[in-house]
Amino acid sequence: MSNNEVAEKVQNNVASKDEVVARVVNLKKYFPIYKGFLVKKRVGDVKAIDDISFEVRRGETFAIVGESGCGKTTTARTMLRLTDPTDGKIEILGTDISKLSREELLPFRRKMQIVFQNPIGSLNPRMTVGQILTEPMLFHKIVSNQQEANERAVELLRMVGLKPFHMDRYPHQFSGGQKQRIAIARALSVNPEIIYLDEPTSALDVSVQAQIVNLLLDFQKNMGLTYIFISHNLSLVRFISNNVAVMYLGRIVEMGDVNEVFDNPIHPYTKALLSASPIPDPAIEKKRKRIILSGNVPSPIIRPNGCFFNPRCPFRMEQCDKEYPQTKSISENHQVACYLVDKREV
Amino acid sequence: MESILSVRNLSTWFFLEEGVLKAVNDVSFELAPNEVLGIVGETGSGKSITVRSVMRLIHHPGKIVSGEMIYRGRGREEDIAKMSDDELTHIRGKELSMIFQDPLTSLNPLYTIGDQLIETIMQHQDVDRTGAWRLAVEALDKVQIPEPEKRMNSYPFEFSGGMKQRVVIAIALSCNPKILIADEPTTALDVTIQAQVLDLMKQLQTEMKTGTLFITHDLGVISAMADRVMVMYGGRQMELASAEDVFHKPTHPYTHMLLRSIPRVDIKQDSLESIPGQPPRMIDVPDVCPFAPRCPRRLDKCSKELPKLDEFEPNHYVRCFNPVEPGGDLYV
Amino acid sequence: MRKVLVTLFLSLLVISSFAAYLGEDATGKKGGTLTVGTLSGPRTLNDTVSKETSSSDVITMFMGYGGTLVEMDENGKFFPAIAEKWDGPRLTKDGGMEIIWYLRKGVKWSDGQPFDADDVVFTLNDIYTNPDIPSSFKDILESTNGYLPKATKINDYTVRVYYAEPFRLAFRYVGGMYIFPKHIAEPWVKNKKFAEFWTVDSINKKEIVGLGPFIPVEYVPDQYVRFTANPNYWKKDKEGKQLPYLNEYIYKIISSQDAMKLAFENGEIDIYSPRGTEFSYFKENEKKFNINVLSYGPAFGTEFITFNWNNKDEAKREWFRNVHFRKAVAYAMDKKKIIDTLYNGLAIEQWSPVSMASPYYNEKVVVKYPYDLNKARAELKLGGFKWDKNGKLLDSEGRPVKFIIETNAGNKTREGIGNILTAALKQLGMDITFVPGDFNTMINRMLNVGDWDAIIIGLTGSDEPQGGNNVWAIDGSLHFWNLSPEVADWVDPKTYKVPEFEKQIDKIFKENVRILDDNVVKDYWAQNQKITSENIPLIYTVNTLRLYAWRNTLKNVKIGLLQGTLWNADWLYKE
Amino acid sequence: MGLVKYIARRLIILIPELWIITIIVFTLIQLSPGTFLDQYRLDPSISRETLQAMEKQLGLDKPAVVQYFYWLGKLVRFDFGYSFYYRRPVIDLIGERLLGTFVLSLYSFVISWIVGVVLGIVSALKKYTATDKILTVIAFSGLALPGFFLALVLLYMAARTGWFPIGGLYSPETAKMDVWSAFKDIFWRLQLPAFTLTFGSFAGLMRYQRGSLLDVMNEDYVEFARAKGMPERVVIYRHALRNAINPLITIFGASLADLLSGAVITETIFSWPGLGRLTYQALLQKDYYVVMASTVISTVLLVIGNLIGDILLAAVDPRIRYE
Repeated sequence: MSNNEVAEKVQNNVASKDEVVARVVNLKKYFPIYKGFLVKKRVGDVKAIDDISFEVRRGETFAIVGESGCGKTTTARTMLRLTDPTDGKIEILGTDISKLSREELLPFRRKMQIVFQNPIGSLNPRMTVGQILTEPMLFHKIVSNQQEANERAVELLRMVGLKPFHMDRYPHQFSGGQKQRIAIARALSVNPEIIYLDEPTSALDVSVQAQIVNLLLDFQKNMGLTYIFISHNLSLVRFISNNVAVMYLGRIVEMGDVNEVFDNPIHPYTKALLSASPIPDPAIEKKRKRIILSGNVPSPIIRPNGCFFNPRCPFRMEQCDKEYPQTKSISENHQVACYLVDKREV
Repeated sequence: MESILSVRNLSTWFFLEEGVLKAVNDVSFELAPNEVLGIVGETGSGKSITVRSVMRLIHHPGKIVSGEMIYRGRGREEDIAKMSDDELTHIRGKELSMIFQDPLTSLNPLYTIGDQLIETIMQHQDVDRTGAWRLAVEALDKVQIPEPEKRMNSYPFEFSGGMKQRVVIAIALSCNPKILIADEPTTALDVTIQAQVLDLMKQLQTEMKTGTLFITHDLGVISAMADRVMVMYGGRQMELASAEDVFHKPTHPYTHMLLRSIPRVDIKQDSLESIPGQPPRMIDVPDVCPFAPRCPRRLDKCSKELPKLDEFEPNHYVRCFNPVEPGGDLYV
Repeated sequence: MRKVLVTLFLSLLVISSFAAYLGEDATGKKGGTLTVGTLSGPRTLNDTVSKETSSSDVITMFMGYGGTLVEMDENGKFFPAIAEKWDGPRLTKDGGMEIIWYLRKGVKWSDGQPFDADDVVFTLNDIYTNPDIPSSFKDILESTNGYLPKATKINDYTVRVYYAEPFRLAFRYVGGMYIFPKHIAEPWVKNKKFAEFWTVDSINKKEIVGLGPFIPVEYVPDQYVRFTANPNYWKKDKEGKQLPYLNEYIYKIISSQDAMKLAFENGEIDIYSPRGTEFSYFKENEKKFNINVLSYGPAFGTEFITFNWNNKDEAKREWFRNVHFRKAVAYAMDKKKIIDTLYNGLAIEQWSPVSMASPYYNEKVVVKYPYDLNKARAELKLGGFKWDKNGKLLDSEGRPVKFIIETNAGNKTREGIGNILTAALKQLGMDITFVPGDFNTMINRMLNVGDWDAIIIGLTGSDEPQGGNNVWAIDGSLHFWNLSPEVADWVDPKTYKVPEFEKQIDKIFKENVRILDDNVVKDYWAQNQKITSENIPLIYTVNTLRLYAWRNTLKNVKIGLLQGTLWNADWLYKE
Repeated sequence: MGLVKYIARRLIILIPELWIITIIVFTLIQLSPGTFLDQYRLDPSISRETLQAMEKQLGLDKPAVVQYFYWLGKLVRFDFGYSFYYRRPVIDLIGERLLGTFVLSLYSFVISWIVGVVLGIVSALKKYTATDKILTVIAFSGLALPGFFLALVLLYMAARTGWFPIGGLYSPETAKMDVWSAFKDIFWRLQLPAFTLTFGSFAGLMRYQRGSLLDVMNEDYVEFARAKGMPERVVIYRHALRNAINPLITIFGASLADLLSGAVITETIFSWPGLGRLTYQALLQKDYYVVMASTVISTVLLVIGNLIGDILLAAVDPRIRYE
């Protein structure tokens, strides 16, 4: 198995001085494709997540990057058990939640919250901000009565930079940035330990993006929150996160400390992604030689043989279309699944 | 060299029930042939309406309330603002072309790529269908679409996002326009595909010497594409200078803050600068500096009158009463 | 017994002596088309299947009128028709009875085939008394002890009809039966497919054959039925002209009452039955529309409130069986108000189970209960009821009088009656809930389930009181108020009681038909009306008047006690 | 090939669909209170024995399940059974009224589609002008005005002016006319009921077409067509309208089923010979097999209508494949 090495490493990582709050081991999520008339036959799978393993430590930001369809959002949804995994373990705070029932999941639901990309879609338009904030608190019995909930909601609003009088307003009366602040306040209302941030600023204006990012970082520092950050924006990932996993067609191709991975990328896909991310400086940008990938991301149903990236890879070698490369560590906190690693060592 | 397009004192307003939305106010700029003028700004800054005004694609309840847009591509000065609908159909697509943000929705889903290309070519060039077909295949080939002959009969849904945007570019450039207007052409694309398309655009622009108005909110993308940059905020130009000057010597406090609020992929930053507050809604706004409420360098008169767009240094225009010294610090 | 027979014989003979047949004295012009509107078209042309007027009206045109053995004029007098004369009804030696019918010679079916005694014998023996052919007419023909008539051919023009016991109504029913053409109907009976005989598509197949004045020849579903004059109709008028006068007769199917009214105003139809609300409008515009508008005596149907004597609640059983309680309700029925507010004055108070149009109606013996709440209270006191300090009515054991009155929703006048009665009963201290509901559900509960207290409903009727046998006989299936446990299994035999007066009524229904002297029969019915109105198991409301409107161009219209505009269709004519 | 296979598949699926629908309808009829014979129970002239004999004769004495399978067995042989009321095969009853229903439905269907679509386009192109506002008012009055009320008003108008007959499709005179006069007569008689039906249904289509076109007019490809220099005529008719028609095709398919279902109220007020009246009366009288037949016909038509809609949609929209 290709990812065994990481899986073992992850499982044996008891000695780590930092507490692991989330651990994913050999996680798979396949969406079956049915075809046929009257009797449906399963003809294949969309392998949205195909055997990934990683761990997230308390207080850190773990970023999952990749392009559309790479499986990053499915990873978050599966970890939250919004969809059931096909195989593998999801350990949250030491418990494998991959097979828990609805009721058993409840305490974990409280500890894991999510902030979505589109604040408009994630806030119920018929509820006031006060209702949006107090409902989860009352449901999870964080507070004992409505009055207590209201007091806490006002406090949360203050924390995200809004005013108490905003309690009685409806979501549509707020700007995009303010809505995202409300979504963050709602996530915080139940004292979570892990927050999934699914492209939380991509719908926002540039000048507002920094406000939200700074707000999130403040909370992380003050409350010891752990973030799992889903993004396609490498610049933002670099700024926010400690560790990063780069996904391509349902697999992690490169993973590790964000500075190490970004300053010294090994996998050609990581290189291409970084090279494609424009830098806001014309002096650098105009001199830069980009790695321009040819073609598009292949379909996750019919994936290329061997390394999934090989048809588009500028460094393709003979063995690349034979077998998927093993994931190997090149430093304490940097793993890559690419044959270039061997070459590098030679 | 004489500019191919001169926009002077352009104002475009929308007459809504709740009031007048002053989307674009008194905007002036020149576009040289073979030049890429980048226009950056946030949602509602007026950048899109500015270029749509140039295309005369402003619909009820919007109206170009003043200004002229002199086009010099046909050996004489023509004011686009005064053209009849009939004249417009001759200039659009032939002299001026436009690419929209979302390639997924820019192509009519019911017609083949070939139909949509040929339709454009036959509208503007004196060729029969066979000739148009040949030109269309050439155009597809130019935007590096593999097997262009075969793809002529494909429908848009059979293309990926990046390929669609290539087709859109092929249509826009099929009649060798002198001006190309690109309204956030890569925002909807994945980052590696964005790189492909930007690369292609830059290459074609250099090759065809098309004067380009390139609109984006992404300062990274603008760095890669633009020769000159115009920064817009609240329906007005804030700063207009060469790309190097805007990025290295930002003079308007807004430009200054904006540059410090965005993360970079190439270096690890310690902090990002937040611009407090929200971008303004442009309904019935008075003629004052629109950035004043969020500006740390605000003077009393900033909220009372409107600064002029001054030539602060040669070819570096700024609209500010209290600009930042080149290389200086924002906070005093 | 002999005396009785002679009297009857003489009386019938007298009637038949002043005119040989109806229409003999008629004068008029030949030709023309009469158009009549109907809300829905015929469903069938088979008299044994037909249940609704929209079908039977069509059937009457080619089987009725002059097509039966005897016919009745507008005032209820019998005249010879296909039967030229008759002997009987008379008793036979074996205790039964017989009628000898002498048929008119030379009568032909509309298809030209000769008519004779075989047709009559076939109709009675093979169709109406055939156990395989269920029909309401078969039920009617049954005598008291369930005997059916038997016809025998004496010669080609003489038929003997025999009953095993005396049955007064035999003359009327056999004389009025529709005669089927044996040459056409016989195979259907033999193949046991008679239910499918003469469906509506037989019209367009030109299969309809009759003795009546008009034969249906064209049917367009939901549009119209067209009849042409029977070329072989046997009647001739005063001047010897062959009847009917009209060439053509059309039943136009106009499915909405509003459209029907407009069609009459516009001259598209010649005859119209106005609704109560329209009557004054047409009366005022008689000249303008060139029409005749007339109201005539009460209709045959009855409408009443009835109580469930076998209610599962013992208290309710006791109240409803208490004659004083029923009389109190009768006194609370404000018939004048009902007539004024619900019928625009076009109705009369009803007191008797026998229709006022019937010769057996006897106003003198009927007990009336004019609206008077004080009398109602007095009756309640007599019945052992009392009032509490709040004016609520309690029975002798102190139980509050509380029950539900129902009727079928959508019938505006019944709903109105329910409201008027409920208001009055509340003044008496009763706690009444009035609920209009679905008709079919209500009937089912009334007959098959039994969970009801009081219902306002109506029944069709005729000039012959014996038609109510099914209602008044103790074991009748429509004996709603006190259904026999043998008829309805929900009735508890332990609590079921038959009061004396019901036994008397039952006896009257059983015995009167065995008597052939009409004067004696009249006494029986007088007795019946007296007992019934004294005990009022059914508390009647009012009888509507019959309302008619027809174009002035239509002549010979004669409206009488029993008949409307079309009974003499064969000698109506148009100018 | 794909098309034939697709149609075959859809028609095969129709069988279980139909089966389930007949079970549901049959159950509903059984659950509703009363039976066909109830209307005779209050007739003093009909004895219990007669009712029992009729019950037996009509098969109503058997358990509902037996009755259902008896009916289903006949249906498989395309026999819709007998009407209790008319003692005739249901198929004949329906056949007699098919033409009347079809003429009226088709005529008003065609008119309401033409009027609805054309006015919808006009309304969208003249957005927010007086024309648009007037059309909107007409549309909403069409939606709001109860059909029976309009029908009665028209009937009174017809009676007062004498311009139109009071109702009906044929009169006894029609039968005597030559073909051309009969055609004119029937056409004349068609106008009022057709107007009633059209007025109630074009408004929805018009508003739908308006909304659909306005949606499409906001699409990027319409703006892109303008930016390519296409004249406004081409932009609207070639680019916008073709896309705006698609959503209506689905409605078109679904509404084909209405062609034979009839319109009870309009048919009744105008004395029109139609399936609506037949079915409605059958429902009231619990003439089961007539109701069942009419359900089967409606279901089949609905499925076929949807199928036609889908095929048309696939024909005009390359994104849709027969799957």
